[in-house]
Amino acid sequence: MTELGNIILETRDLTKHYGGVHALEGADFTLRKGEHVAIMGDNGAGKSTFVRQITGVEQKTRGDIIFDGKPVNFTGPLDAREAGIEAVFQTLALADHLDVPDNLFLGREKTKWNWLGPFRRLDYKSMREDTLEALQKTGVKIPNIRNTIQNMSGGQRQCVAIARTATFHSKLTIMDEPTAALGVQETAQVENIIRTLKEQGEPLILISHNMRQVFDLMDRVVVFRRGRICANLDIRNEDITGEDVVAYITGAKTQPEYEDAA
Amino acid sequence: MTELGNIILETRDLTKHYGGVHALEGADFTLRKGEHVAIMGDNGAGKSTFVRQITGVEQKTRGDIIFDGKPVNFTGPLDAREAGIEAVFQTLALADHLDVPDNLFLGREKTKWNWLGPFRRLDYKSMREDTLEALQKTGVKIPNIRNTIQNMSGGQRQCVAIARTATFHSKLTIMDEPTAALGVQETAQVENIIRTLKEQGEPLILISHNMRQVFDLMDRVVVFRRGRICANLDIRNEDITGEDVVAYITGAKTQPEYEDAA
Amino acid sequence: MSKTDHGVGGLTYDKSKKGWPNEVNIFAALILIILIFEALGQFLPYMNDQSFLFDTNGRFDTIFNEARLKIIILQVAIIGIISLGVTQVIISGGIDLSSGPLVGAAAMIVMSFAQTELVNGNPNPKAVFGDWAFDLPVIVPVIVGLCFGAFIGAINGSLIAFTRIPPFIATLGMFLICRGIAQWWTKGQPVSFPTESFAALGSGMMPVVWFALLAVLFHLVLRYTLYGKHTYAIGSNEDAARMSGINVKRHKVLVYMIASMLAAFAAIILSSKNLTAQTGMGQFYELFAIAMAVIGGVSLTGGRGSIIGTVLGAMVFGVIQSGFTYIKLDAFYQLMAMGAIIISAVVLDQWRQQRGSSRN
Amino acid sequence: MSKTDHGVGGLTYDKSKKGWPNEVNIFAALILIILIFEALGQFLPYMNDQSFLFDTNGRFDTIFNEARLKIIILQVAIIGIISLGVTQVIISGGIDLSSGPLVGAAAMIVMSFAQTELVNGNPNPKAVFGDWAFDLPVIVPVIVGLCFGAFIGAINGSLIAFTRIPPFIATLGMFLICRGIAQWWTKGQPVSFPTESFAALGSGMMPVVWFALLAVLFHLVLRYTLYGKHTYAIGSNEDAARMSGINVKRHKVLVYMIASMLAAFAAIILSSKNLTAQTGMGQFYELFAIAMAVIGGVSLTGGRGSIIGTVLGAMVFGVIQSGFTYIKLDAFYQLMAMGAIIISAVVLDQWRQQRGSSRN
Amino acid sequence: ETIGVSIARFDDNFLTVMRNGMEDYAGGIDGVDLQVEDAVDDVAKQLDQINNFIASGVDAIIVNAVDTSATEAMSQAAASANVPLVYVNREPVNVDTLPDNQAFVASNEIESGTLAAFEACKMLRAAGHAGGAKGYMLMGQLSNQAAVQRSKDVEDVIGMDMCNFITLIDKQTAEWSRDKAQDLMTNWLSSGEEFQVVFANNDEMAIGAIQAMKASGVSMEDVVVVGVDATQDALVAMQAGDLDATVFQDAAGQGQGSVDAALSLARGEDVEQKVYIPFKLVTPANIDDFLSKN
Ligand SMILES: Nc1ncnc2c1ncn2[C@@H]1O[C@H](COP(=O)(O)OP(=O)(O)OP(=O)(O)O)[C@@H](O)[C@H]1O
Ligand SMILES: Nc1ncnc2c1ncn2[C@@H]1O[C@H](COP(=O)(O)OP(=O)(O)OP(=O)(O)O)[C@@H](O)[C@H]1O
Ligand SMILES: [Mg+2]
Ligand SMILES: [Mg+2]
Repeated sequence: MTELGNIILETRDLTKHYGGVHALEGADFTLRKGEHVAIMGDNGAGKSTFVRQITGVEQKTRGDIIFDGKPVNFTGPLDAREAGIEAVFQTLALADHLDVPDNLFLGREKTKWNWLGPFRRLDYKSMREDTLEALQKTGVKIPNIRNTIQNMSGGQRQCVAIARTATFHSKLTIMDEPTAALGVQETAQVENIIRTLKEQGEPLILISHNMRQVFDLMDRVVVFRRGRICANLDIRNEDITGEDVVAYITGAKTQPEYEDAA
Repeated sequence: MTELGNIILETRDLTKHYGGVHALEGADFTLRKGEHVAIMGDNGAGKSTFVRQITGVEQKTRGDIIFDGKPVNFTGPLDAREAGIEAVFQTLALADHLDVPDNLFLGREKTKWNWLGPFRRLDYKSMREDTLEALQKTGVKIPNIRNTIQNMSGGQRQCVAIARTATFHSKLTIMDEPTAALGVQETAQVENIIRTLKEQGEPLILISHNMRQVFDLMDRVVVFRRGRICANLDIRNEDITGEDVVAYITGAKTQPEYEDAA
Repeated sequence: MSKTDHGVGGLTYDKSKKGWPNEVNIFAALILIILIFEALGQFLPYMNDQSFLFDTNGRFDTIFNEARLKIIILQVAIIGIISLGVTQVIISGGIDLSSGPLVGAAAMIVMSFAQTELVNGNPNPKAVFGDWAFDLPVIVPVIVGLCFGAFIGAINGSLIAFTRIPPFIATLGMFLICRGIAQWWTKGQPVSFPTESFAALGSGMMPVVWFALLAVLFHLVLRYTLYGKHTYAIGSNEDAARMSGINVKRHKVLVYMIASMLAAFAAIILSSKNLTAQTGMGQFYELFAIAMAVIGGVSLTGGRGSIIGTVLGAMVFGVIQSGFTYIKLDAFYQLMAMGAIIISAVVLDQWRQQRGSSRN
Repeated sequence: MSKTDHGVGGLTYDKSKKGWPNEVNIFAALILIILIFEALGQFLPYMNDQSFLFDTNGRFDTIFNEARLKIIILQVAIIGIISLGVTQVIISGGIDLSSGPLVGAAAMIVMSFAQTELVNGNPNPKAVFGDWAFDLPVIVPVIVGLCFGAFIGAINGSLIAFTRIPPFIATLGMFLICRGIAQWWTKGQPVSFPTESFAALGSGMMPVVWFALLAVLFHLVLRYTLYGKHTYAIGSNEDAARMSGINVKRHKVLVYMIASMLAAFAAIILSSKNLTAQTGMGQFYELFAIAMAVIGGVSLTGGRGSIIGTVLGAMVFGVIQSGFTYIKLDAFYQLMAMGAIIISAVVLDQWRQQRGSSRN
Repeated sequence: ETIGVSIARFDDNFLTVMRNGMEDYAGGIDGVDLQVEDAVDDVAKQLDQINNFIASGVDAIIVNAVDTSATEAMSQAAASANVPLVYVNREPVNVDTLPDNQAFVASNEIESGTLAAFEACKMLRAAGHAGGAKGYMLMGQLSNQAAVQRSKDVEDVIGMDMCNFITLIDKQTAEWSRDKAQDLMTNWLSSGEEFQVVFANNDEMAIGAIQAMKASGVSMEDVVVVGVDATQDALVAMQAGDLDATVFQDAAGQGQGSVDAALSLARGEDVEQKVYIPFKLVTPANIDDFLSKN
C-alpha cells in the first residue's frame, strides 16, 4: 500500500476542530491510483469534514495532505479543482436561480470569442446539448431543463450534481452520499457511472451508508468513528461481511492499528 | 377501503401545475386510520409535491382534500399542523442559526408566565431536557446540542427533524425520505420509531426509495409515475415482490384501474 | 454516549474552547478606539497633553472628564433607541429604512400636541392648532406619537408580511411617505415651544435613561421570550418557521410595529431635547441606526445579533464622534475617518469570527 | 423519455403555459401609470383637457408631446446609468450605497480638470488648479473620472470580497468617505465653467444617448457572457459558485469596479449637463438607483433581475416625476404619492409572480 | 484660543463662502484655532456638537443654526457651561433673551426673498406686463427654513396690490439643486404654457431653470428670472443677460464678524449683542460692485 508513485492521495494526521468540537482527529489515509474506496461511519462521525479538508472548502487545523506526489495546501475549492479533484458535496453546491445547463457547466462554461476575457460569449446551444447527454447517463427525468434548479425535486438536484462531476475528467473523484435521495433506477445508473470510472482507472472516494452498494462497487472500506479512523478493510481480498463493518461502525470492534481511537 | 369514518385522509383529483409543468395530475388517494402507507416513485415523479399539497405548504391547482371526515382547505402549514398533521419535509425546515432544542420546539415552545402573551417566557431548561430524551430515541450522536443547526452534519439535521415529529402526537404523520442521509444505526432507530407509531395506531405516510424498508414496515405501497398514481399495492396481504414494485415504478407495468396514467 | 448536559455523545467536545461571545469583540474594538484617541491626545503636538476621557484640567471633581462621558452616550442615545427596533427588524430578516423620516414626521405631530400657550408672556408664535391644543397633559403627545408609530409600523409590517414585497422597498416607500407627511403637517414650518412637562422628557441626561431602560427591556425580550425566539427563527429560515407552524405574518407585523414605535418614541425624546420639531429631523438616522446594529454584530441576512451588541455599536459611534471633536479633526476628514472606522470595526469583528470556523 | 429540446422526459410539460417574462409586468405597470395620468388630465377640473403624452396644443409635428417624451427619459437617464451598475451589484448578491456620494466626489474631481480659462472674457473665477489645468482635451477629465470610479469600486469590491464584511457596511463606509472627498476637494466650493467640448458630453439629449448605449451593452454582457453568468451564479448561491471553481473574489471586485465606473460616468454626464459640480450632487441617487432596479424586478437577495427590467424601472420613475408636475401636485403629496407608487409597482409585480408558483 | 463652529450644512454654497471667510480670517490671527463641524441640517446633531465643544473645553462657540427655533436649547447648554456663544447668519428666536455672554451676527431672512420678488415685479411692470403675468416658483428643500421663508416672501409680494397682477402657475421644490431645477423647468415647458417670470429660492435653481429654457429655445429677453445669493455662477449668468436679479448677502463679512464677536466674548470684552447685516439687491446696473465679493 506504500509503493511510492502509486499513491494519488495521502493524508497524515489530518485534524479539524470547530471551536471545541473535535470533528476530525489525526486521520492517516492513503488512496492508490485506480482504487475505489468507501468511507463509512455514523452520522456526525466526521466523513464530510474529511472531504471538506481535502477539497480545500475549509482550512484544516493541522496535518498534511499529499496529492499526486506533491504536498498541497489548497486555499479554496478552486485550487483543489485546478489540481484535478472533482467532488459531489453533500450540500450539492447548486445555484438555485440558474437552470440545469448553467449549473452543470458552472465554473467551466463553454465559450466563444475567448479573446474577450471575462466578457467572452457563452455557447448556450452546445452546453444545452451536452447537458441532455450528461443527464441521460444518470437516468434522471427532468421535464424542462430550462427550469431553475430551485424548482427541481431532491433527486433531480442530486443527479445534476452527479452529472456535473461525471462529465469532466479528473485525477480524483469524491462523492459524498451521492445516491441518498435517488430512486431505484437512478441509483442503478449512478452505480453504473461509478463502474465506468473504475474501468477507466480513475480513483474514487465514495461516502455511503448503503452496505450493498459499498460491497458491490468498492475495493476497500475505511470506517470513521467519533472523528477518527477506526478500521481499514480490504473487502475485495479479505473475508469481511456487512456485519463486521457494522461492528466497526458501532464501536463493537476496532482494528489493532487504530486502538487509540477509543 | 371505503368504510366511512374509518378514513383519516382522502384526496380526490388532487392536481398541481407549476407553470407548464404538470407535477401532480388527478391523484385519488385514501388512507385509513392506523394504516401505514409508503409512496414510491422515480425522482421527480411528484411525491414531494403531493405532500406539499396535503400539508398546505403550497396551494393546489385543483382537487379536494378530506381530512378526518371534513373537507379542508389549508391556507398554510400552520393550518395543517393545527388540524393534526405532522410532517418531516424533504427540505427538513430547520432554522440554521438556532440550536437543537430551539429547532425541536420551533412553533410550540414550552413557556412560563403565559399571561404575557407573545412576550411569555421560554422554559429553556425543560426544553433542553426533553431534547436530550427525544434525540436518544433516534440514536443520533450530537456532541453539543447548543451548537447551531447550520454546523450539524446532514444526518444530524435529519434526526433533529425526525425527533421533532416523533415527539408530538398527531392524527397523521408524514415523512418524506426520512432516512435518506442516515447511517445504519440511526436508520434502525428511526424504523423503530415508525414501528412504535404503528403499535400506537397512528397513521403514517412514508416516502422512501428503500425497498427493504418499505417491505419491512409498511402495509401498502402507492406508486407515483410522471405525476400520476399508477399502482396501489397491498403488500401485507397480496403476493407482491420488490421486482413487481420496480416494474410499476419504471412503467413496465400499470394497474388496470390506473391505465390512463400512461 | 453518556447523557451529559450539553449533548448526546459522538465526538470529543472540549467545552473550554467554546470561544467567547461575539459581543466581546465589539467591546474590545471600543476600548481600542478609546485608547487610540487617548494616545493621539498625548502625541499630537497641538493637543497640549489633553486627555480624552480623564479630567486633566481639574474642571470636574472626578478623575474623568464628566462632560465627555456624558456627551458620548447622550449623542447616540436617541439613534440608539431607534437602533433597538432596527435590530429586531434585521434579526427577523428585514430592514427598516423608514425610521429616519418617521422620526421627522412623528416629531412634527407630537410637538404640535405639546405646545404651550404663552412664550415669554406672548402667545405662542408657532401654534399649529387652536387653543384646545395648548398645554395638554404630557401623556397626550406621547400617546399620539406612539400611536402614529404603531400605525406606520403596522403598514410596513402588513405590506411586507401579506404582499411579500421586499422590506427594502416597503420601507423605502414609507421613507418617502413619512417625509411627505412631515412636510405636509405644517407646510414645512417648524413647531416649537413645548410645555415644561414635555420638555422634561428629554432634558439633560434623560435620553440616556430611556435608552438604558429600553435596552434592558428588549434585551430580556429578545433573549428570554417567545417573541424573541420567533424573531430569530424567522430571520434564520422563514420557510422553516412557517412550516413549523409559527404565524410568520402576524409576527412580522408585530416586529415592525415595535420598531416604528421605538422610532416614534425616539422622536418624542428628540423633539423634547431640542425643544422644537422640524421636518428635516432624523435625516440619515435610519442609516446610522442600521450601522450601529451591524457594527454590534447583527447580521443583515437575519437570524443573528443581540441588543448588547447594538448598544456597544452605538457606543462606538458616540466615542468616534466625540473623539473627532477632541482631536480637532476637520469636518471632511471626519467623514472619511468615520467611514474608515465603521469599515474597520466590522472587518475586525468578521476576522475574529472567521478564525473560529474558517471556511474559505 | 424521448430526447426533446427542453428536457429529458418525466412529467408532462406544456410549453405553451410557460408564463411570460417578468419584464412584461413592469411594462404593464408603466402603461397603467401613464393611463392614470392621461385620465387625471381629462378629469381634473383645473387641467383644461390637457393631455399627458399627446400634443393637444398642436405645438409639434407629431401626435405626441415631444417635449414630454424627451424629459421623461432625460430626467432619469443619469440615475439610470448608475442603476445599470447597481443592478449588477444586486444580482451578484450585494448592494451599493456609495454610488450617490461617489457621483458628488467624481463630479468635483472631473470638473476641476475640465475648466476653461476665460468666462465671458474674464479669468475663470472658480479655478481649482493653476493654468496648466485649463482647456485640457475632453479625454482628460473623462479618464480621470473613470479611474477614480474604478479605484473606489476596487476598494469596495476588495473589502467585500477579501474581508467578507457585508456590502451594506463596506459601501456605507465608502458613502461617508466619498462625501468627505467631495467636500475636501475644494473645501466645499462649487467648481464651474467647463470647456465647450466637455459641456457637449451631457448637453441636450446626450444623457439619453449614453444611457441607451450603456443599457444595450450591459444587457448583452449580462445575458450572453461569462461575466454575466458568473454574476448570477454568485448572487444565487455564493458557496456553490465557489465550490464550482468560480473565482468569486476576483469577480466581485470586477462587479463593484464596473458599478463605480458607471456611477463616475454618470457624474461626468451630470456635471457636463449642469455645467457645474457641487459637493451635494448625487444625494439620494443611490436609493433611487436601487429602487429603479428593484421595481424592474431585480431581487435584493441576489440571482434574479435584468437590465431590461431596470430600464423599465427607470422609465416608471421618469413617468411619475413628469406626471406629478403635469397634474401640478404639491411637493408633499408628491413625496407621499411617489412612495405609494413605488410600493404598488412592486406589489403588483410580486402578485403576478406568485400566481405562477403559489407557495404560501 | 479655540473656537468651535457648527455650520448648518457644508453642501450649501452660501454657507461655504461664509465658512471660508471665517477660516481665512481666523487663520490670519495668531493663536486662534477654529474647529468647524458640519451639522448636516440636523438640529439634534448641532446640539450634540455644542456639547462636544463644551467637553473639549473650547473658549467660544459659533453657531449657524439649522433651525432658528431650536436655539433655546443651545443657549441653555452653553450658558450652563459658561462658554460664550455667537449665532451667525440666522437670527435665533430667543434673540431678545440672550444671556450676557451670547451674541448674534445675522441677516433677516425676510428681506432676501422680498427684495428679489419685488424687483421682479417692477421689471415685469416696466416690460408692460402689468395687465397680467404668469410665473413659476422653484423652492428649496421644504425641510429648510430659508426655503420656507423665501417662498413665503414671494407669495407675500405677489399678494400686494402693486404686484397682484402676477399669478403662479405652479410652485415645486427642486431641492436647491441646479440639476433638479433643470428637469423641473423642462417638465413645465413641456406643458407649453406661456409665462413671464421665474422665482427661484436660490441662484443655483435659477441657473438650472435658465439652462432648461435656453435648451428649449425660450428667449431669455422675454422671461424675468430672479434668484438669491449672488454666487459667482449667478453673476456670470447675469453678465450674459440671462439672470435678471439676485440678492447679495455678505457671507464672508458675516463670518469675520462672528469670529470677532466670539473672540471678544472669550476675552471678556464688551460686544454689541445684535449685529444685523443687510441684504443688497444685485441687478445688471450694480453688478460690478459685487463681482469680486462672494
Ligand atoms: N462548522 C462547524 N462547526 C461546529 N461543528 C461542526 C461544524 N461542521 C461540522 N460540525 C460537527 O462535526 C461533526 C462531523 O460532521 P460531518 O458533517 O463531518 O459528519 P458526517 O460524518 O458527514 O455525518 P453524516 O453522515 O450525517 O453526513 C458533527 O458532529 C458536526 O456537528
Ligand atoms: N416550484 C416548482 N416549479 C416548477 N416545477 C417544479 C416546482 N416544484 C417541483 N417541480 C417539478 O415537479 C416535479 C415533481 O417534483 P417533486 O419534488 O414532487 O418530486 P419527487 O417525486 O419528490 O422526487 P424526489 O424523489 O427526487 O424527491 C419535478 O419534475 C420538479 O422539477
Ligand atoms: Mg456528511
Ligand atoms: Mg421529493
